Amino acid sequence: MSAEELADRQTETRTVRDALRDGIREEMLADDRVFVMGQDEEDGGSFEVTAGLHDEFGFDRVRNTPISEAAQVGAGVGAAATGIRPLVNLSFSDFIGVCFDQVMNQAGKLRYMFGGASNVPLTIRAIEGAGLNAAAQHSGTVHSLVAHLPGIKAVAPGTPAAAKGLMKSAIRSEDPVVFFENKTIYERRGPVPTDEAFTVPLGEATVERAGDDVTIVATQRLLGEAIAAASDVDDVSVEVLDPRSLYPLDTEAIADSVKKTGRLVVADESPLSYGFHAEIVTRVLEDAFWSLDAPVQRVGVPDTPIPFAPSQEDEVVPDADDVRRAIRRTI
Amino acid sequence: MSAEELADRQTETRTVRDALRDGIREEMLADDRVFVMGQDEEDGGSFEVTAGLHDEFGFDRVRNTPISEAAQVGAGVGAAATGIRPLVNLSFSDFIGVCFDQVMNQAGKLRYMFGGASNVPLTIRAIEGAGLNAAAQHSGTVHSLVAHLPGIKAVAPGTPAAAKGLMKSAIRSEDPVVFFENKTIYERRGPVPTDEAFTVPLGEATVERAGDDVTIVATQRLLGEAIAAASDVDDVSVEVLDPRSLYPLDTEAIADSVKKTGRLVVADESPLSYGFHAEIVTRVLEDAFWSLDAPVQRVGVPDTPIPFAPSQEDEVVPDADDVRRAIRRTI
Amino acid sequence: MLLIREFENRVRDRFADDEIPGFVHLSQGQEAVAVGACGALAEADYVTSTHRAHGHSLAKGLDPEQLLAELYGKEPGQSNGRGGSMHVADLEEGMLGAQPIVGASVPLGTGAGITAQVTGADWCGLAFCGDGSVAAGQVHEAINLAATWTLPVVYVIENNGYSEGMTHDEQHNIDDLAAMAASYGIPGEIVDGQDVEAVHETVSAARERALSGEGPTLVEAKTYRYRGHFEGDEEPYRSEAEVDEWMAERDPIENYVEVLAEREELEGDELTEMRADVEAVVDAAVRFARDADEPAPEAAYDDIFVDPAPDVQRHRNRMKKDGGVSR
Amino acid sequence: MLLIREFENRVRDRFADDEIPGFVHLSQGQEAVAVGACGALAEADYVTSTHRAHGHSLAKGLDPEQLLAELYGKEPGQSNGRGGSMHVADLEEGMLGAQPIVGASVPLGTGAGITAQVTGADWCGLAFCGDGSVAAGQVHEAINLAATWTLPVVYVIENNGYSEGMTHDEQHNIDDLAAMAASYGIPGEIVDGQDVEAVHETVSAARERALSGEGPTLVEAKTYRYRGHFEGDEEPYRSEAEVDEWMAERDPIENYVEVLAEREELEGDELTEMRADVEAVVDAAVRFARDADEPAPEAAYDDIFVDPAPDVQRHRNRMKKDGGVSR
Ligand SMILES: Cc1ncc(C[n+]2csc(CCOP(=O)(O)OP(=O)(O)O)c2C)c(N)n1
Ligand SMILES: Cc1ncc(C[n+]2csc(CCOP(=O)(O)OP(=O)(O)O)c2C)c(N)n1
Ligand SMILES: [Mg+2]
Ligand SMILES: [Mg+2]
Repeated sequence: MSAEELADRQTETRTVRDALRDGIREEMLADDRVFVMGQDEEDGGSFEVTAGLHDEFGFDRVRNTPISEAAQVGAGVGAAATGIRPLVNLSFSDFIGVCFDQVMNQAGKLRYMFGGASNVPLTIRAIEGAGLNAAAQHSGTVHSLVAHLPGIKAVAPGTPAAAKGLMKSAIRSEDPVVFFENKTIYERRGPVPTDEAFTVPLGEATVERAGDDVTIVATQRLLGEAIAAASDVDDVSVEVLDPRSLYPLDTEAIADSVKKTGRLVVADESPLSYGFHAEIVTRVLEDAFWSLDAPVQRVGVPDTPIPFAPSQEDEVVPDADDVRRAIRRTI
Repeated sequence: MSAEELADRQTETRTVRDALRDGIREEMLADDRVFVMGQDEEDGGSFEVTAGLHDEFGFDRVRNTPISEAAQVGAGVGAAATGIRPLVNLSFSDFIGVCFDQVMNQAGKLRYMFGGASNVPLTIRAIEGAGLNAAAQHSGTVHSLVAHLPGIKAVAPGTPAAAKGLMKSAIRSEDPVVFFENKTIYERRGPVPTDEAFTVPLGEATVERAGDDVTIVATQRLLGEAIAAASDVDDVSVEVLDPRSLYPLDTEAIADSVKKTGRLVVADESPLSYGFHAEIVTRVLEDAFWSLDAPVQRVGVPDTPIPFAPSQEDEVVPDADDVRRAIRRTI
Repeated sequence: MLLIREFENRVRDRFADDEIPGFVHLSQGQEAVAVGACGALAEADYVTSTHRAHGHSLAKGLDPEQLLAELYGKEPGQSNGRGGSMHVADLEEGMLGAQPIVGASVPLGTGAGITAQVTGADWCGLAFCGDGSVAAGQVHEAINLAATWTLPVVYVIENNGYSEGMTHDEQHNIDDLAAMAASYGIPGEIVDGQDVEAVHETVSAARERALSGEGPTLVEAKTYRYRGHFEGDEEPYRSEAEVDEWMAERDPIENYVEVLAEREELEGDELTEMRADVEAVVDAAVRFARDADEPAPEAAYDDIFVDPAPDVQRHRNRMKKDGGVSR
Repeated sequence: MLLIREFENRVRDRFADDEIPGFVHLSQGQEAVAVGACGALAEADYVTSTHRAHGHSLAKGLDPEQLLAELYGKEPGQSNGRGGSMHVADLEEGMLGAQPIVGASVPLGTGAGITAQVTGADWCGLAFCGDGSVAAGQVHEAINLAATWTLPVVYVIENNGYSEGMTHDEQHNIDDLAAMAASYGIPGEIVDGQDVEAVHETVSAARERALSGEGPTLVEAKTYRYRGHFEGDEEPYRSEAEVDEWMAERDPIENYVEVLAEREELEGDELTEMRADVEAVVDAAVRFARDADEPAPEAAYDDIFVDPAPDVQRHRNRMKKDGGVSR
């Protein structure tokens, strides 16, 4: 969260994991229509985000499902349309392929094609990212796919405060939201407002580090890498934004920053071609064409699946060095 | 096909549909490992592209499948890895969600994650596009999703010659290719080389109309709309390119054109956010930043699902008027 | 049944005359399944349907005028013209929606069952699906989930013998799809889909099970469609004689009229009056649909979200802008 | 079986010592299924496997050194270090690949069956899958397709009672998964997965059916895994006593040793020698894996395609470029 957003608020230090759990738990306490399901969810799911909730809320609110992502999401849509608010954990985001139809054609289109007859207050959690040597089918970053789907909102926070604030907004949203969590930042710590009324609206970016010469739009794990790179490059004043929401996208905040700096780096772990980066670049080009002083730079995965061997995973997965080089290339 | 490519070749006039069928049939005659499957495929599939092939080649080569896209593609991968060359018809491209895992995680990653142990010479046909009042689940253009997937090649031809030439290349390719056909241009006619050895390599764009002032990169149906708009705007000299392949993408041909014209319009029926357009824009920005004289313009669907009512479908689906306005906005 | 039959007669004719755009799939021949099953439900029960949804929609109580206006793509249509024949829903009438993605109706029905179970409601879900659809993975997953969680749902497979132009044997290796119930440890019932009372009875019992906490039931209704897969289908895959035989021997309406007559439950001109009533209703629906306004083109940007995303307006405004380079 | 047991002992220890990166799933306790089933196959037959693939891989003839080197992420590994424990394939040995996307092994096996059928080959496919996987839609679709086309495939469900930490009853509403065969009109066989000869016999018969054109068979092998779902699993979902009981009473190796001893088919020191041989093999494998080189980082850009796409190189070159603005 930006200093601005946190000013005047009481905060406590939380990890991303705890912040997510806090957000889910508060919403479950506030609204008994919130219903959690996923594989091994009763034990907290793959990365223990929901640990303890089954004990607290019981089987009627927190359930293990069979290995049936299509049914989880498809039935989630049906349940959402008929009156409850399902929070479906897909675990590794790579599994979204199995239920992509239900995300794309049901969750995303139901309201529209029925002329507004039904809302779909469904939240889907998906755990992304490389770095654990989990190889090609458990390390992907797939949020660019989902952000492209009409009728779906998508978020991918990089800080504990954004994680909690967006989780609460996602669960409260009457629209379907896919919530992307990066598995390597669950232990990332940061200040989170203690006020239970605190939320982060869908579609608002933050300036995580202010600067004048280059704008970096960085997501998830790469937000940390970008801030590290920015501190490294002490002859350049770098501004770092966390878009937080992928759709809706806060174009204005990003374009405003580039209007000031004239330079843009986009750092995101998606495969580069047809990915998140290109949309940011294009929006900036549309809104701040005359301000751009140098070619934009993309930092991402160069269209490879994620390899297993640590030596190779390090090679293709971008880090602070890649961001630093990208900053240099804009100057 | 560009005049250049067609020069010195004997051609005949064919529709896109016939050109596709010719390509498939020639490859089936040339290689008895080519195996065609899909729903109602024995009767030619949804738009009769493969009509007659079951009669000619029999059940061992052309088969109806159950309504099981995941099995069609998943088994297609398994069959491709073990020695035959499946051509799987998914019918409407909107159905790709049902088998997205098999495209993304199996077809796209098999070779890579097994260290090159197996090839996947699989071709998947998917029929895209709005314009038939088929509503939200039968009108989509989903090729931006597939072009983003590591390990998958994707093509989306706009002319009969490209349709035939790319179909032959796709079937011959040792890599998985998703072949996107726009359902509204099956009757589009054009010259196709009669030479059976004719193919179009994956990854080569063509200049379909030469010009000096503005570059339009246009796909599928919008290729025709772009050419129409170009002729309309007689005070501006418009160059129109058909990228033909989405991945690999012929960046050089596109960047070269923009280096000449300084202006870029991208016309494609994908939803705009995180779509095809943004990648073209970004590649051009990367390779021809200093040549750009005006903001780029995107022509696509403004992130709506496709509505049923003709009055509304016309509203959101771009046409020559939209391209014409976009050209004007660059001048 | 009379209403569905006559409604679809008009749809057939109006489509042939190019008054109705898009793709249309008629359910004629299958009326007893829709009426028998929906008749066994309460208003609060939710039904999910397929691309072949007119019968289910009317049987669940949707207004013929609104339904036909939807097929015409008109503003007062059931989905404000946004959906057409393949996408109608009316949550107040318990019609949770038609789903032309084959198989998708089934998880949606399971989802209704989840809501019913966790809220302790006294209603259930019923998912219609076709014989071809049960080859689809999501159908398997959704029924398995409902069985495992003992959800209050009834699954009704309308086995009309064909999936597009494909035959039963090209889709399955079993004769009776009800046998699939063995995978889920739930009852699998076979019922004559041409016998409206039999369907009603079977579905009533299944609903009873659902509401009393005994979980889902799989019902296979053996039936037949008279028209092609879609209007315009040339039907190379079956003989006219086959269709004629079903129409002559197994018509759900004719046979039920006979039954009622034998039982002396149809008096005097009752049938003639009913037919006249139905004619009047569908005539009115045609007039209504024809005369209705088209939806405003700009309404195409509504209803994507409850809380609109600025991105849609952004793209729209940029696309529609005339004129020169903005600086 | 001895080799698998000992190989995985080393994997367990080397993983605990942080020598092996990533996620590792051991199959100890299930050795008789892998060995019985693969032993019933010819070299030309193709096997597809899951995230729990070491047993199947070794039983199908993969080299322990290459396999272990793969787990270490080393260059001479089975997949050149690209795949790790969850992604090994060796088409020459008929190992078509491990697939940790649950269920994905099954359509791949069906695909092998298609190739076999349309090329008139004299081999078949065999797909291993877990008890949890059969809830997944793609498993249903793939078996239905094979049944409908009478493909030469054998499906072996290793029912070890758990899916991650979830129990059988949380996944299914039936006791015996072999009952699912009723959906496909194919034989469903239950076999004691701790009895290697029984598995061998059942799979041999299924293979026979497949090759003689009678289509697929569904085999459910009842078994048990000794280790957690993955190495590091705290196993809150079951008791130590349960594990101990299986190890004491139902161990596939111990019991088979007893059977052989009773039959006097194990002479003198034969077993001791076999154990020593196996020790030597896995010791050598550990040495090989440890000493092997890491793959070159740049090799991460290979093998995405057979005909490389320029886009990968493009992005790579741009990302790695140092220095100022290019003009
Ligand atoms: C996922 C998916 N695959 C394919 C189709 C194309 N399709 C539409 S209807 C249909 C046949 C459905 O058969 P069945 O379930 O028996 O229903 P019926 O048409 O007989 O009512 C098919 C294959 C589709 N709409 N969705
Ligand atoms: C599509 C998909 N969903 C979920 C997972 C996570 N996952 C990995 S293994 C596993 C359990 C599989 O259980 P089972 O099929 O019984 O195999 P076992 O682990 O017992 O060998 C799960 C849920 C996955 N890998 N893929
Ligand atoms: Mg049918
Ligand atoms: Mg298991």
